[in-house]
Amino acid sequence: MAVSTTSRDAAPPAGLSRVQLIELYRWMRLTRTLEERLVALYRQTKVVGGLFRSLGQEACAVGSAFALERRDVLSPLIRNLGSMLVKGAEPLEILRQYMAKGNSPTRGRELNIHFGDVVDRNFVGQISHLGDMVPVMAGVTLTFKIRGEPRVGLVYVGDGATSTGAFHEGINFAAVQRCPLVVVVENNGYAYSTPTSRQTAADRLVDKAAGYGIPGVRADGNDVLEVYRVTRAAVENARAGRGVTLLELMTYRRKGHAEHDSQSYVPPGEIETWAATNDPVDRYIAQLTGEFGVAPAELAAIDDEIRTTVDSATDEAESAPPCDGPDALRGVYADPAEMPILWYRGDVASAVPDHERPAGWGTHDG
Amino acid sequence: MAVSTTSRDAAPPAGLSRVQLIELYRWMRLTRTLEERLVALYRQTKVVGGLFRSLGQEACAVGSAFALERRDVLSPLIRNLGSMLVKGAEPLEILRQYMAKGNSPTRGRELNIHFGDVVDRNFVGQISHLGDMVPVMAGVTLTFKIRGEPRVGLVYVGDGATSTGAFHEGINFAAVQRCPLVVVVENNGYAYSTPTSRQTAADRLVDKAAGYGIPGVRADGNDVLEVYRVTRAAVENARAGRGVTLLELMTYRRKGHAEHDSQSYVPPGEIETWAATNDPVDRYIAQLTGEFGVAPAELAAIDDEIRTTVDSATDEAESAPPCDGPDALRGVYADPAEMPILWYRGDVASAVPDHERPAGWGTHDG
Amino acid sequence: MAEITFVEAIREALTEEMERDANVFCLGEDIGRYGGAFKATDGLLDRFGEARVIDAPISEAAIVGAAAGAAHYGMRPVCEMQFIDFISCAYDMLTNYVATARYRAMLPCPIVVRGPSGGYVRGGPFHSQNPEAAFLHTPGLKIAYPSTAEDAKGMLKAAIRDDDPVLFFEHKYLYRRIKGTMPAGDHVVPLGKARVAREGRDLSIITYAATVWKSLEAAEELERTDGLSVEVIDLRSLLPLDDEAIVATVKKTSRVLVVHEDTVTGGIAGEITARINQQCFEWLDAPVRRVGAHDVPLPYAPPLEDFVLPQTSDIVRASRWLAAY
Amino acid sequence: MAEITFVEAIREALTEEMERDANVFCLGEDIGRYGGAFKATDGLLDRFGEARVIDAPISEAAIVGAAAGAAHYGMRPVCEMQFIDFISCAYDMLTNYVATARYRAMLPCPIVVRGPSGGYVRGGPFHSQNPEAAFLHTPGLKIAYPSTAEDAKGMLKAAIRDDDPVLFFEHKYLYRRIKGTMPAGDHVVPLGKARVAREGRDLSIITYAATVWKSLEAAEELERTDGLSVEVIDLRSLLPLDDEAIVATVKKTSRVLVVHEDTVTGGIAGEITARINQQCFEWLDAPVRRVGAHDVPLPYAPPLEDFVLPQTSDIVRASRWLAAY
Ligand SMILES: Cc1ncc(C[n+]2csc(CCOP(=O)(O)OP(=O)(O)O)c2C)c(N)n1
Ligand SMILES: Cc1ncc(C[n+]2csc(CCOP(=O)(O)OP(=O)(O)O)c2C)c(N)n1
Ligand SMILES: [Mg+2]
Ligand SMILES: [Mg+2]
Repeated sequence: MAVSTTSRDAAPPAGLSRVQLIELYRWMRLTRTLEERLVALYRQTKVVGGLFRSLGQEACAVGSAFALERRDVLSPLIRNLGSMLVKGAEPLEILRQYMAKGNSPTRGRELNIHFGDVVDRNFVGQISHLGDMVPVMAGVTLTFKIRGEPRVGLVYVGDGATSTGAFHEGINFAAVQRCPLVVVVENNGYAYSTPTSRQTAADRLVDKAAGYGIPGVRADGNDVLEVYRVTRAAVENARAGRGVTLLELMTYRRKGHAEHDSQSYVPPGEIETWAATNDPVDRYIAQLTGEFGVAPAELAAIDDEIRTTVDSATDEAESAPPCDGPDALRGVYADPAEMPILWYRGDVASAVPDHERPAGWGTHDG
Repeated sequence: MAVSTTSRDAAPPAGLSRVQLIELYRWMRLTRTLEERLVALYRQTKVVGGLFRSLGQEACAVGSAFALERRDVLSPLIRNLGSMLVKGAEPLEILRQYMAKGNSPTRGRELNIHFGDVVDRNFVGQISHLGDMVPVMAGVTLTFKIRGEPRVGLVYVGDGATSTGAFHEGINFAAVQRCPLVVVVENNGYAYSTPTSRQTAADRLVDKAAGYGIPGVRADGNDVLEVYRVTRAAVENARAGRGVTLLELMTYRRKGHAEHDSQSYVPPGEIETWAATNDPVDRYIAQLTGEFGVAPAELAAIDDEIRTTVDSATDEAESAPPCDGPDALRGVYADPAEMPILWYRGDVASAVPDHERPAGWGTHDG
Repeated sequence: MAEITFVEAIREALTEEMERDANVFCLGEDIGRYGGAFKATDGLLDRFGEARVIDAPISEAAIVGAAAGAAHYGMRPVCEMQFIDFISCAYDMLTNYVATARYRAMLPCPIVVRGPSGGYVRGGPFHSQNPEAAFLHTPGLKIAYPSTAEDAKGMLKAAIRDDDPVLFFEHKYLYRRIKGTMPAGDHVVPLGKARVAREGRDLSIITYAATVWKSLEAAEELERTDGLSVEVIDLRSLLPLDDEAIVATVKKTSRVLVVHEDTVTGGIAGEITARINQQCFEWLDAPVRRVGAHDVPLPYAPPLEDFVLPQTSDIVRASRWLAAY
Repeated sequence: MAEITFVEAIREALTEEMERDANVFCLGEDIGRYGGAFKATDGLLDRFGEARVIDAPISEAAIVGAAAGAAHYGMRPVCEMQFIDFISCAYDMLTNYVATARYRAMLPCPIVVRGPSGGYVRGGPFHSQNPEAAFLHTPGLKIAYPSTAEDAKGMLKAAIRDDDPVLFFEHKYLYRRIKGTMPAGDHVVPLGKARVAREGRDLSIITYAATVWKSLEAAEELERTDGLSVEVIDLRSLLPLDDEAIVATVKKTSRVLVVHEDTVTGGIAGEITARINQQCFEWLDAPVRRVGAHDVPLPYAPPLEDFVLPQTSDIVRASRWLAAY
């Protein structure tokens, strides 16, 4: 099970049209602009709960998700706003969800980007417990294998989540069953405040692949075309029935774990260096305007268009109604469709008679 | 983290005296004779619960445990009767425990070889849930590291148990903390009825080592000197502060998962071939009487002596008293030392008065 | 029709459901060629093939998680825990991922997690557990725990067809000791409905699983020796609980003993006592009392296990106390 | 002495115990340099060094398992779950390995597993949980859930010194809202003892954690508006439960409301109701009633969370019902 490390200066991936190259830019820019808007809303306390950024990691999310077809299933984490957008999530949905609106995708049940759509766009609503999505995606892709459907799954884990038992059990299960699954480890250097060196003694997380008997590939996660290329290859492997691939995408988390995190634990200069020398959007712009001869004006036009989209989505989201309390009782089970409201919420006085024992002694003198 | 595979015909391990070479034989023979005795008792229905054999795996258990000092801590599994004997467990304890005697090491609370002694002989009582002992031993050895004690830990897992989340979390934790721990994977080809090929897609379980950033060594588990040699090296590494080593010992489970298992799932001839060509005791006898010039009579004398030991231990164990019911309430907590007996076990009639309400209405006309 | 055992009834249910619906498949350790530690899935591999009877690695969290993922995409997975004691390894997956799937993300999650549970078998602390109470405060799950072979079959079929995740406990003490004659045709027993195992007037015993049989023994003895008419309610489903059946028997006898094999502290009897207080306190002529296991891990030596677990004689003594109250 | 917050009281307890006993050490995710998600361990790394304040990988089962192993060899580990919701990942290790260690193998296992729990903070279904009931039927564990800063400090010190494993729940809603003045000297509050948070004659509210404060609010309102004298019992320890304190208040007021933040179904109120039935049924002038969360996973949107969780007004209404009964 050879582990290959690919280098940045690989040729642009075959089969990507100019339109697609532009699309990749559009998704990365949309991700960044939308997150910047969320920061503004967060500061205005219009965001309920924490805000998680993927600044500097947009290429991992966008490049990998771009390698999937609509029928393929994606399992995103909190850093994968870009992946969800590529897979069809609407900025309006994201904004409503972050603002806990009544018409948000989960009707206020879950926060940030914890939502999904397994009917049409095919991305699965994540839970907070890290690692758990790996077994779940093993099962999603096991289904495609059982049915002989040519569909593929992709699941993300962070460097930190690779330490969970669920990650291990899930990827091993998928590997033994040769499920059509791509496991992407987004190695951004930190798990909350914990550097990867305290998460594992291995130099490279991709070295875990051999232990599962699957191929592993490590790539530059800030080179969107590179990310696309390696993911695309893994997806094709999976679709061809050759089972699981582990990808390690090297990137860097430039913002804190969430907005509240001051990042005091980060060595001075580290963030600045990454921002100055290795920003995935800057790098791609240089590539597009250089190598691929795209006019800066064309990109500027896209930026404007995206700003307009995000502006109107924001206005629409802000005007949306809040959640309705009693709706909280609906949808726990398929049957019953609604849970009963508790006794003390009703007209409690009326409860007393119900308790009288017809043919017995009473204690209402109490 | 290089993974080296050692070959059977390596030179006999340095530093083993003739006495020690004989001791190794003694432990393997005792293990086998004691298990044969347990089978007899099982057939006489004197064993309570299942009986687990290590036939054909005695070299793994004995050779590895022999590399430890008394102060070092061992965590055995159900196939490690031999390891426990080497570490100081008495045949009498084993027999009492299997027969659920009142003076068994756990006073009838636990079965087969689920018992330990962390005060003097230093082996830890296992639980059934596979993988859980790995994190526990990470903590035992973390303690030695924190205290700067030159003590080492050794934990066994089966090929099947490597699929558990607990194994993954525990070995990774120990590796990051550079705990003085040796993790021995006893690969006997099966997990209950499941062949290793359905447990993992990896050709070699030792290939997991790289993913934890630790050295991995695969060795012939039916060559007791080889097992001793590789374990001894790993133990010295750990004691020298160089952290965790993963050992994969190749062996074969000749009996069923437990006595009840008919092994119908095993390909015809497989067991017979191993028995005929690769029995660890036979191989060691050949080595001792050949290479090391030990007279067969000397080994025969040891066999007789062991039989006598096991005979008298059996008589003593059989004559031991059964457990005493009420003792079941003791020792759940340090405080309280004993749990209360439930109300319906006492003189229930007397319970009624306790329930009368002095200054109130009563319902004893009920 | 001929009588079959409890475990054969389980196998019949699995076979019929797999025949009926191609989306139903089984997943677990040693369930294929070996047919499962208790042979519940014996023969399924030959009949349905490796794609639908899957031998999994020793990974309970992955087994349950994979089942959930498959269920999101239209499958109807049935997971076997080799012993229900190992469900603890999937506790996070069940309570956080599976139970909340529909509510938090509109994800359909019709899975069944089944396995051999319970004591009285010298299994020791890790092969005798009754973990049902640990899942009782997890909205989103359903819990079934049948006591008869007929219910074992009918309720497992209902569980597989249910659109919600169901934990299905099979008491191993009953696997071969209890037999039943299966009703002809498509025998489905709805979840959430209790059963009157024995009619009575003087006293009600509310119970489930193996202690249903001990309660019936006790009831007979009490009839013989004390002339007491004891009603025995077999809950069958623990989540949701059948409040109607509970209230009906309380209003009938006004004296209630709740019996289960789980430890008294933290067992389901507490929940039942609270519901009785809530719904028919006035009808009580005596306190609701509990009979269960002593609050210790279950030891394996016969004298210890017998001492710790509730026995028929305990139910008899406790019933006399209630009757005399 | 100056007032400090609940979370500062936790930090004081940790600091004092680490000073007192070199065997005490902390283990958890982001507890070192970062000082923990809620800063409970802030400053401990600088003070005690990396050997005693250990940043662990994201491996709750390994954190708890390693703590157990260390405890077998004389250490006194204190594990932090970044949010108590993640204790579910260590459920097997806690209920099967840790809880049984002493009983099955005479292994000392004095560990503390602590972490921020509870809702009312818009944390959603996975950062707001109250898992205490899931551990109630596990003999071998102790459970503490303080509501005041003084108890937070005194009980954590007691838990660290206790020779048995203790689950220690810290309600994050109280972390910074609740302040207290620590008694001088070695302030230790014994486990297993409840506290009368408010004296009363007409009605008893038995509760713990955040709902202690809501119950006190309700009691004041009921005094003002209805002239009712309400007693509030803060259980503080949930395993073992303080039966004496429970019986005493029931015999005093004969009307009992059990209040907790956990879901009504399967919450600890059921156990308490059963114990009251068992020990002082005759003293009851009304059924024991429960106030808790609705039986759904906890949603995050404010209107939904407020609807699902018990509020002061609910306690007031339920108390009026009981008083009028
Ligand atoms: C099982 C579990 N334990 C702890 C947490 C708390 N937690 C949330 S995110 C996080 C760090 C995750 O780091 P990583 O996996 O590298 O992802 P990243 O945030 O860097 O994208 C932690 C510890 C959790 N969500 N789940
Ligand atoms: C977590 C868990 N799941 C399932 C089991 C049931 N079980 C007991 S032994 C066994 C097979 C173990 O195989 P392996 O690890 O290879 O050890 P071996 O028996 O071959 O020595 C299984 C599945 C268990 N004990 N623990
Ligand atoms: Mg990370
Ligand atoms: Mg094996």
